[in-house]
Amino acid sequence: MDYCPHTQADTADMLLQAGVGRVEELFSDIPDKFRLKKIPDMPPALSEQETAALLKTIGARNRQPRLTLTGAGAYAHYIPAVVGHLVGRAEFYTAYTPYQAELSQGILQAIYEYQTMMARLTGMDVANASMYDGASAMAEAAVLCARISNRNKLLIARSVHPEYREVVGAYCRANGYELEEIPFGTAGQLDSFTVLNQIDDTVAAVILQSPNFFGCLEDVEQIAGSARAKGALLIAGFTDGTALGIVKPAGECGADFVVGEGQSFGNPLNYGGPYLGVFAAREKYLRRIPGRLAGRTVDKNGRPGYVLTLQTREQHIRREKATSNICSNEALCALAAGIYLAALGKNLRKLALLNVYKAQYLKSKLLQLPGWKDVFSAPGYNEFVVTCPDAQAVNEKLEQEGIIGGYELAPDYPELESALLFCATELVLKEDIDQIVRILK
Amino acid sequence: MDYCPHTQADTADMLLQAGVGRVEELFSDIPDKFRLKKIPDMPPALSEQETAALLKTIGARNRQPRLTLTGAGAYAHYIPAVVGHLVGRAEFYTAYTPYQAELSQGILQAIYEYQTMMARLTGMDVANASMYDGASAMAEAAVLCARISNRNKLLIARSVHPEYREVVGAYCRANGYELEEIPFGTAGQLDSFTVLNQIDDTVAAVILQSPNFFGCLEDVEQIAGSARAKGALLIAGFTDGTALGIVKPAGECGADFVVGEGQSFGNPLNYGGPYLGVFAAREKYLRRIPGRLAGRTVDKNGRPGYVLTLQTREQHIRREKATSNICSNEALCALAAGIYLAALGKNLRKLALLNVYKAQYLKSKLLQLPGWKDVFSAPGYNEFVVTCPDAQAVNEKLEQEGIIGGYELAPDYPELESALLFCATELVLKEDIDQIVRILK
Amino acid sequence: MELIFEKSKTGRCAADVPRSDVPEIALETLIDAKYLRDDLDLPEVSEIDLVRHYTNLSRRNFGVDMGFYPLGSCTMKYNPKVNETLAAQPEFTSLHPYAPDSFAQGNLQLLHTMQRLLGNIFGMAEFTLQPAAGAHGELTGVMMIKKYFEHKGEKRRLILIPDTAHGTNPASGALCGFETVTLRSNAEGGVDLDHLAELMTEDVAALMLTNPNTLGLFERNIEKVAQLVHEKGGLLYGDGANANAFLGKTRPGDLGFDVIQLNLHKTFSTPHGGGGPGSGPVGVSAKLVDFLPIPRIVRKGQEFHWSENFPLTIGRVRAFYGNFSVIVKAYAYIRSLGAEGLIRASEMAVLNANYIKERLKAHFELPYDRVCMHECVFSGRRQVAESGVHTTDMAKRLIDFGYHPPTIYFPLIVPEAIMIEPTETESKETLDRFCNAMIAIAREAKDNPQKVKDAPHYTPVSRLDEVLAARKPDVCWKKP
Amino acid sequence: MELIFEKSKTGRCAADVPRSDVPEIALETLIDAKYLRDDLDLPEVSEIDLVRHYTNLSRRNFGVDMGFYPLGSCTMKYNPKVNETLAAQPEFTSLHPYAPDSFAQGNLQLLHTMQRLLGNIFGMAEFTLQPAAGAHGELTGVMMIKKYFEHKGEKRRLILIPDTAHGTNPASGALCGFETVTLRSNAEGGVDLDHLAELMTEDVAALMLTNPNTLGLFERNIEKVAQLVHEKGGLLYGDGANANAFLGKTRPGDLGFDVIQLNLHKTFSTPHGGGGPGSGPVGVSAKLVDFLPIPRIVRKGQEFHWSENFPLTIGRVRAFYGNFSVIVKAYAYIRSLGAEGLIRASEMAVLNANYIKERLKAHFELPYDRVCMHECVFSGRRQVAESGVHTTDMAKRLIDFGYHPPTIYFPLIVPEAIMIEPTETESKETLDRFCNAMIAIAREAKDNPQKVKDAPHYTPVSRLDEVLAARKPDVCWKKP
Ligand SMILES: Cc1ncc(COP(=O)(O)O)c(C=O)c1O
Ligand SMILES: Cc1ncc(COP(=O)(O)O)c(C=O)c1O
Repeated sequence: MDYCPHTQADTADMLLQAGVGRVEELFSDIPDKFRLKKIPDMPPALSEQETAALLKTIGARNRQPRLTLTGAGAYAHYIPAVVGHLVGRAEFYTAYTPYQAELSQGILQAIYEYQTMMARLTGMDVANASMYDGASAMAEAAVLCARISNRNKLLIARSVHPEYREVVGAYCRANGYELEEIPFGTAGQLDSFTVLNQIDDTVAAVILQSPNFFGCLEDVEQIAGSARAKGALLIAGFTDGTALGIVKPAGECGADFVVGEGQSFGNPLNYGGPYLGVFAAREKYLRRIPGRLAGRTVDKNGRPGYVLTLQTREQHIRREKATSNICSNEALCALAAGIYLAALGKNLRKLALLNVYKAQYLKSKLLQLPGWKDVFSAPGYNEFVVTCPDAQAVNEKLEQEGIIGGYELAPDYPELESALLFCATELVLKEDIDQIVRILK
Repeated sequence: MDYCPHTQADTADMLLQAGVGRVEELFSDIPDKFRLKKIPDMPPALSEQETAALLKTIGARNRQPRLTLTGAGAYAHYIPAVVGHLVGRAEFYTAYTPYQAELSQGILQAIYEYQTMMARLTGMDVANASMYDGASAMAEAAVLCARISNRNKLLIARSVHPEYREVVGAYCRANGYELEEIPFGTAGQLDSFTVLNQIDDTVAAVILQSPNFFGCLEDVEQIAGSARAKGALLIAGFTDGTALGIVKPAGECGADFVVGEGQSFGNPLNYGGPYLGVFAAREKYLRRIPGRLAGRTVDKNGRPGYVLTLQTREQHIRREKATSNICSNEALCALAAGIYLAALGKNLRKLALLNVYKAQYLKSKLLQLPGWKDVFSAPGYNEFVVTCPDAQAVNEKLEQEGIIGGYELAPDYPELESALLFCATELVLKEDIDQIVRILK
Repeated sequence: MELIFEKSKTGRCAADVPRSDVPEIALETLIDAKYLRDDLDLPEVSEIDLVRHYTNLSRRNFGVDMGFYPLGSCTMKYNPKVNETLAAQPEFTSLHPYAPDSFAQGNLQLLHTMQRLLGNIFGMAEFTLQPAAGAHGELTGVMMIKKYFEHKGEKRRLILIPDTAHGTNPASGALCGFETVTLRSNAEGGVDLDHLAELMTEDVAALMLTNPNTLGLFERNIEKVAQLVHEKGGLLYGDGANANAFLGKTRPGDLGFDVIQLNLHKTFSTPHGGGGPGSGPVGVSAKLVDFLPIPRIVRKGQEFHWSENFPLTIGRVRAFYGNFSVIVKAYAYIRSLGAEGLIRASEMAVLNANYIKERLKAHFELPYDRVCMHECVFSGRRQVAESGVHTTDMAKRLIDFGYHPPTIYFPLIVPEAIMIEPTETESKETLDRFCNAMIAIAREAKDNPQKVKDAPHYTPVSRLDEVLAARKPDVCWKKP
Repeated sequence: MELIFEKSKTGRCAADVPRSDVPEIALETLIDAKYLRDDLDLPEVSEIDLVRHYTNLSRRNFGVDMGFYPLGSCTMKYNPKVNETLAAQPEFTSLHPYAPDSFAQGNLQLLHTMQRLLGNIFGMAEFTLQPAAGAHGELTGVMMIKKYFEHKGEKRRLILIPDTAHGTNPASGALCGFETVTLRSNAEGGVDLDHLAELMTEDVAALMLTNPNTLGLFERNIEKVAQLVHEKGGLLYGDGANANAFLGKTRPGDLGFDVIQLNLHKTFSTPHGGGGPGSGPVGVSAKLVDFLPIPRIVRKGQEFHWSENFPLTIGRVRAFYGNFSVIVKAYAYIRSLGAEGLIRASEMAVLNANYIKERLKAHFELPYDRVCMHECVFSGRRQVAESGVHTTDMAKRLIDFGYHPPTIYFPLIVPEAIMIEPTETESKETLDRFCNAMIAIAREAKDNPQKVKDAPHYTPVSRLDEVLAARKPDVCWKKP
C-alpha cells in the first residue's frame, strides 16, 4: 500500500504539463553512476491488513508485565482516558509547528497554557514549549549556564540520573566544558558544605535533581544558597513530575533553571519515548533560553491571540548564534501534559500522596524480608533504595511472575552493591505488594 | 467518580435561586411511601483507574480466539484503521439525531451518502438511514408488505437465518400476521416452482436471503418472477454484505425491498451489536418505509444542504399511524459503513473475490478429511455447509486450539445432522487453514 | 461540501486488499454469471481524501463535546471518555456473537451483572438487554404485554397513552396491533384521573406512562393511577426515557410499573452517535418474567450460559444479544458512579432544570409553574403574540450564541413548546450563560425580531427548505 | 477563547484518584515541612469542560487531515491512520524503557530491523534511532564528527555550511563548539565549487550539505563536492530532511556522505504533532560506526540485547532509547510501502513539485528555472514591485482559500521566498485547485492589493501583533 492518489491518466497529464516524457527524467540531475537500480534487501510491500498483522505479531513478541516496579526516570502512571481522546484530535497531531498563527490558535493557546502550568508547578517565572526529554533539557540548561556566566565548569550531583549525567557530559564535551561530579552523603542527599567547597570561580552551575535518582529529596534551598554564595547558578531537575504535587518547587528554593522529564504527565512509558523535556527559568533569562515559546498578544482588532514569539533566539533566524539548535520539539507530549494536569487539577496533590503511601508500604514490607536493608535516610517520594542478599536473584524471581522488579544500582554505582531502586505508583495495589512479598519470601 | 461539576457553593446558590431549601425538596412530588432509602445491593463508586482495571479484568475473562470460522450472520472482516479514527470524531459520536439541520450538516450529508451507497449496492432506488439490525429490518419490511398489500400472510424461506425468521415471526405475531416457511431444495436454494405453488392470494410477500444462511446464492430473479406472478412482493435479504462486491444485487433481480445486516461494512463483531440494519426499497414505497431519511435540499441562499425529510411518516409526528415506531437508529454504524465502503471503493470486488477463494480453499481442504461431505451444490460466497463424522467433536478440537469452529446446524435444522456451516473471510490465512486441517486429521 | 461521489476518480482507493495466498479460481467457474453483478458504483478516493472528507464533515456537526446541548427528553449528558476507551478493548470488540460460552465468560458476567444492577436501581424483577433502542424496548414491552394477556386467554384491544407521551409510545402500541387511546392531562400537567377512570376498561391492556412525563413533571397521583389500571387487570407500562430524574430517589417497580424500558444512551451516558446506536433494556415485574425475549443468561455457579429454553417467551426482537458495546459503556458508567453517584446525578439534573426554570420564567411563559424534575417546558406563545417570533426562530438564534437548541414543539400539548433538559453534567456557569443568551434572545425578539427570524447567521448553511425536501424528495444521489 | 485557568473553579476536577488501599501516613511525619509546597495552582475543571476546552481549541487548528499543507521543507504528507493505531497498541506503549530485554524482544526486533532497513535505503553502514528530531540528529552527527577527529588526533575548528542551509545546521555546528563558515551557492542554485575549493582547508571538519537543497535542487556536482571535502580529510554530512526526494533513486552513502540524519516525521510519514515529537535517526559510513551513541542493539541468534560496551561512543544524547512510538509508525510505513512504494512516493513527490512549478511559473518569479525535486521555490518579488503585496500577504490570503500557506522567507537567499512542497500524497485535483488559488491571488495582488494585505479574513483571529509579543513577552499567564 502506498498513499499516492495518482492514476495513470493523472501522471501522464502532469508529465505533459511538466514538459517531461517520463518520470525518470525528473531525476536526471542525479549523476548516472549514482542512480540506484533497486533498494537492496527490502521486504515486499504489504497491504494494510498484513501490516497490522505483522505489527501485532511483533507486539506479541514482547512480554506484557503484570506490574512495573522500576521508575528510574520513567514512571508508570494511570493516564485518564480524556488525554488520549483529546491528543488524538487530528487537528492537533497532524499539524506542523505553528508557523502560521491564524491557523494554529489551538495548539498555540494550549502550549501557552502548558507553559503557564510548568512555571507554576516548578515555581519559576517562565517555561518553554518543550525540549526533547528531561536529560537533553538538563544538558541545554548546563550549556546555557556556561554561556551566561562565561565559566566553563559544571558540577553535577552524583545523585542525578546516570543517563542524564552522561547526556550532560556529551553536550559539555562537545562544547569543551568540564563536568565534575558532586558526591552524595550517606543520607542520599547532597551536603551543602561539600557543594560549597567544590565550587570555584570556574563553576558555571550546580546541577541536581529533587527527587533525585534515589528517590530522595534534596535540600534545594541550601544548595542554592551555596551556589549563590560562589556566584554559580543552580539547575534543579526532578524525576517523577507528579512529586511536584507535594514537593516544594525548586523555583521557590532559589533555582535559576528547573528542568525535568514530563513523561509522568499523561504520556505513556512507550519504551522510552517520546517523552517531554520540561524547561523553566527565571524571567531574566527569557531571551537566552532554548526552544520555542508561545506568547500572548493581540490581533489587528485587539482580540487576544497567540504566536510563537522571541523567535530571534532561534536557529531559523539566528542560525549559528541561536540559543539552541532545537527546532521540532515535543509539542504533542506537552499538550498531553497540559491536558493531564488540567484533568487532575489540585488532585495532583492527592495523587502524589497516594504515591508516597504506596512506596512506604512497599518499602516497609520489603524491609521485613530477611537481609533487606534501608539505605538512605533522606525523605523520599515514590522511589527508594534497599539492599538485599541478592539483587539479581530477586529480579529474576519477580520476572518469572511477570513483574519488572527494582532497578539494579550497582552497574552505575559500584558503591551501592546489591542495591535496588524500587518505585511504587498508584498503579501498584496493596494486594500486589503483599503478593510480591510472598514471592520473595 | 460522578461527572457533576457542582461545587457546594454552586449548589447552595442554585437552591436559593430555585427557591428551595434542600435538594430533597425538589423531589417532593414523589409520594413519601415510594421514596427510596438506598439503592439495594449496589457496589461502591469507583475511581476512573479502578473502573478501567475492573473492565480490563472482565475482558480478560474472555478468551481471545485465534481465529473465527463462524459467520452465520456476523462476519469477521479486517476494518481499515481510518474507519475507527473517523467514527471516533467527537462531533459525530457525541451528537444526537440531527434535528437541527444547520448544526448537523456533517452527519446528514454522511447519511445521505450512506443511503446512496446502499441503494447502489443493493440495486434499489432508495435506502433509509438505518434500522437496528438485519433481522429487525427484515421484520419491518415484512410488516410493511402486509400493510401495503392488505394481505396477511408472509412466506419466508427456511434458508433464511433462523434468528431472523424468529424476529420476523415475533413482529408478525404481534400484528396478527401469519408466517409460513418455504422449504429449500437439495441444492441449498429455493425452488421457484415450490414458491409459486405456495403463494396464494393471502400472501403479502416472499422473504429470502441471498447469500442465504447456508452461504448459497438464491436465484432471486426466478423467485421474484414467481412472486410477481401471484401479486406478492419480494423481500430479499443478504447475509455478509461484502458479497455485494460480486453478487448481482437483488434490486436488479426484481426485489421490492432489500434488507440485510450491514455489520460487515466496517463494524466490529462486538459480540452481537451494535449492528446495522440495511433497508432499501423501490422509489414508489418511499413514503411508506420505516426509519429516518436524510434528504438533499437548498438553504435560503440556494446552497445545497441536508435535512431529515419525510418526517411525517414518523412516530413523532404521525404517532400511532407512523410507518414504524423507530426513533434512534444506528447512525454511527451507518457512518462507519459509509466510510468503509468509500475506503474500499471498487476494491470491494477484490475483497469479495478473496473471500470466495478462501472459502473454496477451506472447503476443498476439509473435504479431503475422511468422512467429510459437501452438502449443497448451489454456488456460494464465503460460507458453506459440510457434514462430518462428529460436528461437536470437531468444534471442541478447534476450541482447544483457540479457534471458533463452524456453526452447528442441527439445533436449527434437525434435517441437517452433524452439519457445520463454515465461513472463511480475508482474515483466514492459508497457513491457518492448513493448520486446521492438521488439527482435524 | 462536495459529495464523496463527486470526489471519486477511477483507479483510486483508500483501502487495499491483500494478495491471495490461496489458489485464485476464475469466478465464473464457481458462480454462474446470472448471479454476478456487472458494475459496482462506489466512490473511489485516496485515504487522504477520505480522511479530509469525513474530518471536514465532522467539523460541520455539533456534539456534546463542543458545547451545551439541552435537547429536552434526550438527556444529552456528557459521555465519559473512559467508557469509550474501555468498550473499544479488543477483548470486547472482537468476539463473535456465536462464540462458545467458554470464550465469553467475561462478556456474560458483565451482561448478567448489568441486568442485576438495573434490577436493583429500578426495582424490577428482571431485565433483558436485547432491545437496540428505547422504541425497540417499548415494542418488546408491548409484545410481552400482548403475550401476557394471550396467555391468560384475554383479548384486550386498547392501550392508553397520555397526550404528553412521546410518539414512539403510540407507534409501538400500533406496531403490536393495539388500538391506542389518548388520555388527557389535567391542569397541573399530570394524568387526568377522571379521564383515566373513564377509559380504563377491561379492554385496555395497558397504560403507557412516562414518569416524570415529557413536561418534566412527576406524576403525583402515581399510586392512584397504578391502582386504577391494575384494578381493571391492566398493566402499567413505564417509558423510562426520563429515568435520569429519579435514580435512587424512587423505583418504578415500587411505584407499580409492570414493565419499563430504559434508554441507556440517555440515562446512562452512552453517546448518541448522531442518531444511534442506543440500547433499550426492558425490566419487568415478576408476573412478566416468563415472557422475556430469548436468549437469556443463566448462571451456574461461577459460570454463565445462554439459554433459549423459555417456552412462554415472545421470541426474539433482534438477532444476537443486544447492543453489547453500548451496554459495556453503560456498565462502566454505573460502576464509576456507584449508588451515591447515581443519586447525585439525578439530584443535580433536577436542580439544574429547576434553576433554569426559575431564571427564565420571567421571560418566557411557563405553562406549568411547579417544581420540575430533570427538564422544564416553556412556551414561546408570548413572543409569537408580541412580535411574530416563533419558537423555531429563537431556537435557530440560539445557534448563533453557540448552543444546540432545546427540543421544540414537543410535547404537543404545549403550543410553541421549548423543552429544556440541561442534565447534571453542566455547570452553573454554563447554565447562566445559556440563560443569559435566552434572555437576550427574548429581548431581541422584541427589539429586532427580524434578526431572530433570519437566524442562524454563522452556520455553513442557513435555514433549509424542508418543504422542497419533502415535496421532491432527493434521498439518493444521482450523477447529474 | 478563554484560558483553561479562567474556567477553573475551586473544588472541581476531571480526574479522580483512587482511595488508598494502604495505610495513610501523615505526610509531615515522613517529609519535613521545608520540603513541601504550600499551594498548587492548577486549573480545576470538570471533565466536560476539559473536553470542550481542548476540543474547541483543536477546532482552531489546521492539520493535514483538514486540507493541503504545502509547507516547504516540512514534507507534510498524509499520516496513515493505521500507523497511529498500531503504535498505540498497549504491547508497545506500556513497556518501561528499563524492562529486561526478555520482556522487549518484539521492540528490539523492530528497532533492529528498522536500523537495517534504513541502512539499505540510504546506503549507510549503520543507524542509530536515538535522536528525538532532525536537529537532534544533526547534533549527534556533529558530535560524532568531532569525536572522529579527536580520535584521529586532529583538531579541526570549522564546519562549512551552504547559504541555502536550514538554520539548524549552523546551530548544531555551533552547539558542538565549531565555527561555521558560509559557503556560497552558484548561479544555478548548487554549491559554488570554486568557493568550496577555497574554503576547504584541513581546518574544516565537515561540510553539512542538504541534497536536494532547500531550493529543491539536486546537487549535480555532488561527486566533485564529496571529492573536494574528502581530499582534505573532511567529512561530508548530509541533512536528510529532504530525503523524500530520492528514496530508491540514489543513496547518500553511494554519493559519498559520511553521516546523514533523517527526519522520520517528514520522509516516513509520522505526524508532526503540532511541533513534535519527531525522530531523527543518524546513519553513518563504516568509519564512524564506533562513535555512535549508546546504547546499541546487538543481535545474538534470534535474540536481541542492548549493549553499552562501545568504548569510542560519543555517549548519550538523550535518556533511554529514542522516540520509540514514532519509530513504530515509520516502521509500519516502510513495511506497507516496500521498495516499490518508497520509490513511487519519491517519484510522485517530485512530479507534484514540478507540476506546481510549471503551472505557477508564469505568475510568480522562479529564481532557478530547472527541473526541481520534491519542492520548488518562487519569489514574491514581482508582486512587491508591482503592488507592494508581500509574500506574507499572499500566504495569509491563501488561508482564506482553505490552504495552509507554504513556507515563506526561506531559504534566505531567495528574497520574498515562497517554498512549496506538495508531497506525493496530494492528488492532481488538489494541486490544480491550489494553483488556481495562487493564480487568483496573483491577480488579486494587482487588482485589489488591499484585500490581500488584509488577509486572512475568516480566521478566529486576524493578523497578530508579533512586535508587541516580542517587545513585551507574555509567555505565562498571570491572573489579572
Ligand atoms: C420519552 C421518550 N420515549 C422514548 C423515546 C425513544 O427512544 P429511542 O430513540 O432510543 O428509540 C424517546 C426518545 O427521544 C423519548 O424521549
Ligand atoms: C532542511 C532541514 N533540516 C533540518 C530540520 C530540523 O528538523 P527537526 O525539526 O526535526 O529538528 C528541518 C526542519 O524543518 C529542515 O527542514
